[in-house]
Amino acid sequence: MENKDDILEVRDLKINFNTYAGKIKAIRDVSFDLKKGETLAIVGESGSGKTVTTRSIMGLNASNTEIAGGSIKFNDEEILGKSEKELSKFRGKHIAEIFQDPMTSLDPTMKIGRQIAEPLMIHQNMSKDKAMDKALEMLKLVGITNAKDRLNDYPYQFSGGMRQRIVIAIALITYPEIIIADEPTTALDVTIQAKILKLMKELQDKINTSIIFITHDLGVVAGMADRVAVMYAGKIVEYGTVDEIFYNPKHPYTWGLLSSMPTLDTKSEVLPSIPGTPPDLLEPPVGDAFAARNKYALKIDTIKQPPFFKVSDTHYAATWLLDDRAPKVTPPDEIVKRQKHFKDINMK
Amino acid sequence: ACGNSSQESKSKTIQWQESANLPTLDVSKATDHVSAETLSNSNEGLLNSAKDSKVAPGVAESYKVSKDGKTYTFNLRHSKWSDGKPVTAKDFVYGWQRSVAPKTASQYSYLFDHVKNATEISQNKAPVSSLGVKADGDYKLVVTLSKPQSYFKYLVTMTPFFPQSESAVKKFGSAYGTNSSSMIYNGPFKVTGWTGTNDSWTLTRNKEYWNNKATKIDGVKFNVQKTPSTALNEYQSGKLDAIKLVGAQQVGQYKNSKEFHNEKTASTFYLELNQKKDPAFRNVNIRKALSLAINRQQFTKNTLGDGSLPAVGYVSPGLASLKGKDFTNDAYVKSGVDYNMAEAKKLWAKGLKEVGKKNLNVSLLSDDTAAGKNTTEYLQTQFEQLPGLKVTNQNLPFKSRLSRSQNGQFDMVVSAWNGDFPDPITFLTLFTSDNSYNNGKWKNAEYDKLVQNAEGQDANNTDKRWNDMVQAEKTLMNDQGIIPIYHQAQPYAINSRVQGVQFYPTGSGLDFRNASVK
Amino acid sequence: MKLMPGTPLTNQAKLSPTEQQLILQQYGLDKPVWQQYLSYLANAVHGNFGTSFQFSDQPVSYLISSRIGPSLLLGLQAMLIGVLLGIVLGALGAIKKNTWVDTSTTIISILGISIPSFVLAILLQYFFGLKLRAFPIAGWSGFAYTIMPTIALAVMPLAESARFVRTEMVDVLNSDYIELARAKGLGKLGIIYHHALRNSLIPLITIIGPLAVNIMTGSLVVENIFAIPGIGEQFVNSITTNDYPTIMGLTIVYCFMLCVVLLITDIVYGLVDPRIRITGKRD
Amino acid sequence: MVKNMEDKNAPKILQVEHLKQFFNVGKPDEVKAVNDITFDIYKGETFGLVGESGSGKTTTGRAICHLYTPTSGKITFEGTDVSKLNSREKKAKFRRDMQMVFQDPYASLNPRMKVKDIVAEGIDINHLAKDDDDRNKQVEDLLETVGLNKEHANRYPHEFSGGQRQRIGIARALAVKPKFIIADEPISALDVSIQAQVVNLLKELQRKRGLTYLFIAHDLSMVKYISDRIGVMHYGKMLEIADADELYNHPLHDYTRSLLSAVPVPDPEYERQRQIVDYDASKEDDGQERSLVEISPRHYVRATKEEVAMYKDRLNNGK
Amino acid sequence: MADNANKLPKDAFEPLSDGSHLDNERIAAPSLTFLKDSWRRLKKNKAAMISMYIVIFFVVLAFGSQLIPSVSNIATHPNLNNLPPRIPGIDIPGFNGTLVQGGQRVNAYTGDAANVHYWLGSDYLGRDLLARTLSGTRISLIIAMVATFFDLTIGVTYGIISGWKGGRVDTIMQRIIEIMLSVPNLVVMILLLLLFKPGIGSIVLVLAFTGWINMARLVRAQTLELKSQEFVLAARSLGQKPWKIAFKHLLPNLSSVIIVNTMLTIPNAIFFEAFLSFIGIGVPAPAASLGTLISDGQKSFQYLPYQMWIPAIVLSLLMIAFNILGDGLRDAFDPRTRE
Ligand SMILES: Nc1ncnc2c1ncn2[C@@H]1O[C@H](COP(=O)(O)OP(=O)(O)OP(=O)(O)O)[C@@H](O)[C@H]1O
Ligand SMILES: Nc1ncnc2c1ncn2[C@@H]1O[C@H](COP(=O)(O)OP(=O)(O)OP(=O)(O)O)[C@@H](O)[C@H]1O
Ligand SMILES: [Mg+2]
Ligand SMILES: [Mg+2]
Repeated sequence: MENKDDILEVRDLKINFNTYAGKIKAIRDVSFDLKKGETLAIVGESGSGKTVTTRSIMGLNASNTEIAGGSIKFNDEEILGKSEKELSKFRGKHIAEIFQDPMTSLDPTMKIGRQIAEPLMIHQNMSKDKAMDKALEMLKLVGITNAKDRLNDYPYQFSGGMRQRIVIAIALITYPEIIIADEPTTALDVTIQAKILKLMKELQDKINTSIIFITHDLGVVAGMADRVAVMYAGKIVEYGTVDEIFYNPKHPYTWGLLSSMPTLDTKSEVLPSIPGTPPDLLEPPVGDAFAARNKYALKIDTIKQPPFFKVSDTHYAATWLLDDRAPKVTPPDEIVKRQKHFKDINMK
Repeated sequence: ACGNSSQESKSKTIQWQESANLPTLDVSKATDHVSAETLSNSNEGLLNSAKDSKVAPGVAESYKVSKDGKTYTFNLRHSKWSDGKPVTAKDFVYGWQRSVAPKTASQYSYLFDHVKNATEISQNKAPVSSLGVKADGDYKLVVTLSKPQSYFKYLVTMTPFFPQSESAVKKFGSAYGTNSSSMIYNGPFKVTGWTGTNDSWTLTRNKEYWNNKATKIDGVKFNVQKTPSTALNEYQSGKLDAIKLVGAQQVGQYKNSKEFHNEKTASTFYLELNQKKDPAFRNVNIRKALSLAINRQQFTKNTLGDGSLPAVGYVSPGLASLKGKDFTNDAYVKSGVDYNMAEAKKLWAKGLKEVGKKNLNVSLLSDDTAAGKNTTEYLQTQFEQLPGLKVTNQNLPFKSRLSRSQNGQFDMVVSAWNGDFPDPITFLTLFTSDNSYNNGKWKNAEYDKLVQNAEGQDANNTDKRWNDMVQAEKTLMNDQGIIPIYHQAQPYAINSRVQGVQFYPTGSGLDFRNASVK
Repeated sequence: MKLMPGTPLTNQAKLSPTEQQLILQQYGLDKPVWQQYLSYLANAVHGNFGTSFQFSDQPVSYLISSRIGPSLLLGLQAMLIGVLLGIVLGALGAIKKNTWVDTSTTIISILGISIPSFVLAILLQYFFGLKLRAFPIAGWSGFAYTIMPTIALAVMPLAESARFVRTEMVDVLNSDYIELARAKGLGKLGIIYHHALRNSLIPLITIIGPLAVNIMTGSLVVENIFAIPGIGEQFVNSITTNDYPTIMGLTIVYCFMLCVVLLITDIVYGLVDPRIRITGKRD
Repeated sequence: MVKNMEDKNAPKILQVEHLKQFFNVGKPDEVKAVNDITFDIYKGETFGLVGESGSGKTTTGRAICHLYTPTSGKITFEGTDVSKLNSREKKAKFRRDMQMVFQDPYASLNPRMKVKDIVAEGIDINHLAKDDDDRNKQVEDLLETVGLNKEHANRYPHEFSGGQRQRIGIARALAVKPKFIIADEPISALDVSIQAQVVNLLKELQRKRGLTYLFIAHDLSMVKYISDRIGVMHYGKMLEIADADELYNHPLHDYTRSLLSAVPVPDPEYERQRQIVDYDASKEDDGQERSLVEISPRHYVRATKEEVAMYKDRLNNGK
Repeated sequence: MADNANKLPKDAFEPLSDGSHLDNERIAAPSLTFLKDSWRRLKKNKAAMISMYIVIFFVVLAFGSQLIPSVSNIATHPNLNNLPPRIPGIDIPGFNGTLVQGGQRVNAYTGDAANVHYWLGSDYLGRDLLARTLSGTRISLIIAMVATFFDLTIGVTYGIISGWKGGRVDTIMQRIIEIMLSVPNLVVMILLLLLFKPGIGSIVLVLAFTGWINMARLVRAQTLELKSQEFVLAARSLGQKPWKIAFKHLLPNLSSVIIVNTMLTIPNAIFFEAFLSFIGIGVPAPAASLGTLISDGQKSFQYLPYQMWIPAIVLSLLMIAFNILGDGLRDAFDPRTRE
C-alpha cells in the first residue's frame, strides 16, 4: 500500500461521538490512501461514516467529536492534532471541499465574486482586485455564461446547478492538491448532474488534482472513480480499482449493493435486496457488522471481525468468505454475470 | 442651567421641590396650588397674606371700609411692573373684569360674587364694565359690594384679584400666561425658564419690585419631582433644599429633626354618605355609628403618619378665631369626631333595626393616591367591624372621583375641602341644601338658615355672625351630616440653610418674601 | 378649594352654568360624542390634538413637541447601547457556546429580561445615585443625567437582542456556508466577521420594532423616577389625572412613532438583505 | 422482462384530459405547474412519470388525487368525473380507491402518533373495523403484509429506519384497500440497499392485489424497471409517452434522449463511453402549437405537425 | 493479515444456518415517546429543572396558602404597621425584627407588637407582608393563567386557521395581526381605561386583545410548515375532515411550539400586570399585585427596604424561573439540540 505517489494516507482512524445516549463509534479503523491525480470514490449507505471520515481530513469535526486514534498524513505531514489555526492555513489551500447542498452552502448575503475570491485573499494575500480577476477566470472555467456581470450577483439569483458550479469554483480557485466532494450532485437533476460530473473530470485533468468523491450512487461511482472504497458501519469493507469493484466484487455487501440496483436492462422479477437495517453504532456488533444482514454469513462472522484479504495488489476485501477455510459460495446472478464480464476484459 | 450640587449649596437660589407641573401663569385662570405658589411670589395683589390670619399691605398702602361694609377704598402705592411700566388702579379694574368675564372662563370667578354685578356678568346678563370696581385716578381703587363681606380683605390677596396689565394681555394674546416670557410681574420675583410644559422654572429677583431691597435671596428654582422617593434621594444628596415629605416613613425619619416643617393647611377630609341613593344613610344612628367606628387618632398617627391631625370637626382648626378662641373650640362636638366602637355597634344595631335591614353592602369611593388608598383601606377595616356591613373600596383618579361624587354615583365618598380664606364660611357654605358640593344631599333647614344669616343679615355683626357659624357647625356635627376624618398637613423637609419661608394655611400657601439663605 | 388627597390640585369650583357651558365649548365637549370624535380626528390629522386639561391653554401638540426631545434622546441612546452591547454579548455567547462565557452572557440576558426596569431604576438610583454618588440622582441637565435612565432602559433591549443574536448566530454558525467558509481556510475571526455577523444581524432588524415598544413602555416609569421632562412621564401623569386630550395625543404620537420604526426597519431590512432588495420577497 | 400488464386491452382506470394546475393565479408569481397534459392509465399497469425537478410530477399526482382543485381539465377515475363526486359516499369511495405513498419517509408519518394509529387512520375514517380487536387485527395484518411485525404497532415512527417507515406508509395506504396508488418518488430518499426492499414490496402487492400504480420518480433505471409505460414531463408538459422498453430503446423527443443519456449506470465501461446529449428547451418556445401525437402504436410524442414526420423518420431509421 | 484463527471453534467457517439470523426488522432501542425524550433532555438541564421547581413552589405556595387562614390573613392592624421581618429563632439583621433608624439598629417590635412575628414584616396598614406577597403572587399567576388561556384558545385557533386556510384568509388575518402589533399593549390598556375602570377585568381584556398575537404568529408559521408536510397530505388523501386533522395531526405537532411559547408568554403577562400596577392603573386596592407592592414599597425603600425587596425578589424570581424554564423547554423540544 505504501506508495511514493500517495498524497494522503489515512491509517487506523477511529472516531467516536459523545452523545447523550452514549458513545457513537462512527469510524472504526479506517485506512486508505489517495494518489496524486486520482479519484477515490467512497460509497456506502447513509450513516456508514463517509462524511465523518472526510471531515476529519479537513479538520472540520463537530464539537462532540473524539478522535480515538489513527493518523492522517498529507504529504507525510500529520494532520490530526493540529491546532485550528494551523488547520485553517491548510484548508482551502491544499485540500478543498465541495459540499452536498448547493442551496445552503453559499453565504446568502455575500456576492458570489467575493465568495469565490475569498480563499485567494486568505491564502495568497492577493489584493481584492487581483483575486476578483482570478474569480472571474474561474467562473468562466466552470461554465457560467456572462461571468463578468454575474460576479456581483447573490447566490439566490442562481439555479441549483449554477450554484454547484460556483461551489466548485470556490474549491478549485487555489488549485488544491485534494478536493473532497461530498455527494456534490445528490441534490441535482440527472441532466445537470451529468454536466457537473463532466465538468469536474475536465477540471481535474486540467489542474491534476486528486479527488475524494463521496456518493451512494453506484452509477456515479462507475463514471467518476479510479478507485473505490466501500464503507459499511464505520469501516471500509472492500476497496479496489473501479473495474475490480464493479466487475469482480468480493464482499457480500458490495454484491448486495450492486445487485439491488437495476440497470436499464435488468429483467428479474424480484430485485435482490439487502434485508434489515445497518447496526447501531452505539454498540457495534462483536464480529462482522454486516453479518446480521448477510445471507452468506459464517459462524465466525459473529465472533471475530474479518481482516482484509488481498484479492489483487490493488484489491482487498474484509470478509471471511475469502478465507481459505471458508466454503465456496455462489454470488447472486447479477454478480456472476459481472464476474464473467471481468474475466472477458482481463482476457483482452 | 444648573451646575453641580456643591455650587448650588453656596448659591442664594433655593432649590424647591414641586410635585406637579405648573399649569398656567394666567392669574385669572390659576386655581391650583402650584400656580398659586408661583404667582403669589411673582405677582402681588392689593393686600398680602400674613401670619395669624392677618393681612399685610401689598400694592395698596392702606384701605378703608365704609360703615355699611359695602364700599372699599384702596390707596395704591407707586409701584412698577417688571417691564418698567407703573402699576395703576386701571390694572386692577382690568384684571378683575377679566377674571369675572365669562369669556375668560375663570374657575374662581365665584369668589367675586359679593362684588356688585359680578354674578350677573358671569351669567352674561350684564356688561363687564358694570363690575363694581372703579379707578379713581391712577392710585385709588374703589370697590362696591352688593352686600357686606367681612372677609373681603382676604379675597383680595388671591390671584384672581391681582392686577393685570391690559397692554400685556393684548400684546401676548393667546400666549398670555402660557410661558414665563409671555407674562409680566409686579411681585418680588419674576418667573423665568418656564416653557409652558417643562419640569422646572425659577423665581428670580424682580428689580422693579417696590420692596426689592427687602428680598434676601436671588431666587427659587422649582423642580418638578413627582416620585417622592426620588425627591428624598435628591434632598439627601443636597440637590434640593426643600421637599414635601410623603408618607409615614419619610415623615417619621425627619419628625425630630430641625429640618422638619409640618405646615398646617386649612383642610378637612370627610366622608359623605349618599342619602339620595341609600335610604339607610338617612338614619342618623347609622351615620353616627360609622363616625364612631373611626379611630382618627390611630389612623392619622399610624396609617397616614404624615403629620395630619385627627379631625376635631368640619372647619379646620387654626383657620379663624375670635377673641383668642379658635372656632373649632367654640364649635366642638365630641360625639361627632369621637372613637367608640362599643357605642358605634350599639347605634349601628339600633339604626339597622330602624331602617329594617339586616346588613348593608356599600362601596367606599376615594382617590387613587397613596393617601386615598390608605384611607379607604383603613376605613374598610374599621367599618367592617360593624356587624352586617360590607364595604367595597373604589379608588379612582381625582377627576373621576370628583365627577362621580357630583353625579351621586357613590355610596360613601371621601371628600376634601381646603379653605380658600381664613373664615369658617369658606367651609360652611358647602352643606347648605342646594350647594353643588353637598354630594351626600344632607338637608337641614336650621343649618341653611344659620349660614344664610352669617352671609346676610349678620354680616356686619362680628359676634352674631360668629355665633351663627358656630351653631351651624354644631348642627352639622350633631346630625352627623358628614363624618370628618382628618385635617391634612403638609410636612416639609427644608435644609437648615434656608430660613424664613412663610406658609399660610389658606390661599397661596407659600411666601418667599422674607426667605433667606445661609 | 376642592382637595385631592396628597397632592393639592383643584378642580372647577362653583361655576355659573354659562361659564360651564363656555368651558365645555372651549374643549368642544358640548357636542354629541360622535361629532367630538370626528372633529378630534380631523384635527389630529393636522397635528392638533386639542388642549391639555392639566396645562391650561397649552395645546397638546405643543406639550408633546416641547417634551419629546429628552424621550427620543433617551430612547435612541438606550436602543443603541442596548442593541450594540446585546450584539456583542449574543455573539460572544454563540462563539463560545457551552463555555463559561456563554453561561455568563445567558445569565446576564435572563436577568435582563426578568428584572423589571422599574425595579432596576429604583435600585440604580438608590445605590449609584444616592449611596455612591456616581451619577446625578434625577433631573435633566447634561449627559451625566442620561446615564442611569439609559442603563435602566437599555437592559431589556440588551437582554432581548443578546438572546436573539445568540440563537441566530448559533444557527448561522451551524449552517453549511459557515462550514464552507471554514473549509476555505478562513480563521475564526474571519468567519465571524465576514459571514456570521452579517447573516445573524440582519434578522435582528425585525425585532427592533418590539424593542422600541419595550423602551417606550419602560420610559413611562423610568422618566418618572428620574424626573426626566419627557413625554413618557407626562403620559403616566395624564393617565392618572384623566387628561383625555393628552392621553389621546400621546397615544397617537406613540403609535405613529412605532409605525415609523416599523416602516424604517422594513425598509432597512430590504436594503441589507439582498434577497429582498432585489426580489422584494422574504424567504 | 416480466411485465404486470399482460392484457394490452385492459380497461382504462384513469383518464386525464387537458389537465391544468396553476398556482397563485392572477398574481405576479403565477406558476403553471401543470400545463395541459393528457394521458390514460390502464387497469393493473404501472405508469411511470419522470422528469426533472419542478417539472410538475408531484402536482400531477396530487391533482389526480384531488388534493388540489384543478385549474381546468378533466380527470375521470373508473368512469366518473372526479370533480363531480357529489355524494358523500362517492367521495369517500374515491378517497378509498385512490391512495398515495409519499416521498419523504420522515415527513410522511406523523411523529406524534403510534404506528398502529397511523396505519389505522383510513380504517377509522371509513369505519372499516367492527371493533378495537378487529382494528388491531387489521393493523397487524397490514404490518405483516409490508414485512413488519406486530411488535412494531406500538412504536413511534422515529424509531424506524427509512425503509421501514416507507413500508409503514404503504401499509397506511393499503388499509383502505385501494385500487390505485400514486407513489410519489417513494424510494428516492432511501439508500440503495433499502430501495430494492420497497420496490419488491410494491411489485408484490401489485401482483397480489391487482393494483394500478402511478409511479413518480426521477431515477430512470428504477422507473424503467418497475413501469409498464412511462410518461416524460418537462416544464409542466407531457413530452413523450411510451411503453417502458420502447421509450428506452427508441426515445424520440430530444429531452427524453438527453435524460436517458444522463442516467448514470453502475457499469464503468458503459460510463467511459457515455455521450451526453444536450437539450435546449427554448426550441419549444417557438410559439407553434404542439400536441401529443401517436407516432407508432402506443408511442406518443409532443410535436407540431411538421415534427411528426421528423419523429416518424427518427423511429424508422433508428436515429 | 489473516492470522491466529487457531483459537476459533471448529465450525467457525460453517455458514450460519438457513439465514434465520437475518433478523430483519429488529428494533433494539427501547421505545421512547417524544415527550419522554424531551423530558429526559429537560432533566439534564439543571437550571431549567430548578426553575421548574421554583415555579411549582410558588404556585403551591400562592394557592395552597389560601387554605391556611393564619398565613393568608390580610387583615389590617393599624397599630402593628411597618414592622420589619421577624422570624422566630432567627437572629440575622433583616430577619430579627430590627431596623435602622437614625443610624441605629433598633428593635421595632415594641409595645403592642412585642409578641407578634411577621415573617416578612408588615406594611403601612399593619398587614402581613407574607400574606400580601402571596396574594400578589396569586394575582400574578392568575394573570399568567388568563394569558395562557387566551394564548391557547384565541392564539392557537387563530394561528391554525390562518395557516391552514392560507390564501386570502391568511393575508387578511395577518394584516389584522400586523395592525394590532403596531399598537403597544400599554396603549390598548390606556384606551380601555377610558371605557372601563382599572382592574383585573381590564387587564384580562387587554390580554384577550393582544396577548395571544405572538402565539398566533408562531402557530401560523408552524401550521404553514406542517400543512405541506406529507403526513397531513396523507390524512387529506384518506379523506380526513379538516377539524380532525387539526386535532390529530396539527395540534400534537404544534405542542412544543405552544408549550414553549406559553412559558414565555407567562412572564410577559406577569410583567405587564406588574407594570400597570406599578404606574397605578393595575389591580385596584385593596387587592395588591406584586407591582402594587413594589410601588408601595418603593416609597419607603430607604427606610423599610424589605417592603420593596420582598415583592421585587419574588417578581424577579418568577420571571427568571419562567424564562429559564421556557428556554429549557425550547431546547428540550428542539431536535436540533439532540446531541
Ligand atoms: N456530530 C455528531 N454527533 C453524533 N453522531 C454523529 C455526528 N456526526 C455524525 N454522526 C454519526 O456518525 C455516523 C456516520 O455519519 P456520516 O455523516 O459520516 O455518514 P455518511 O456516510 O456521510 O452518511 P450520509 O450518506 O447520510 O451522508 C452516523 O451514524 C451519524 O449519525
Ligand atoms: N402549492 C404550490 N404553490 C405554488 N407553486 C407550487 C406549489 N406546488 C408546486 N409549485 C410549483 O410548481 C412547479 C412544479 O412542482 P412539482 O412539485 O409538481 O414538481 P416535481 O416535478 O414534483 O419536482 P420534484 O422532482 O422536485 O419533486 C414547481 O415550480 C413548484 O415550485
Ligand atoms: Mg454524508
Ligand atoms: Mg415532486
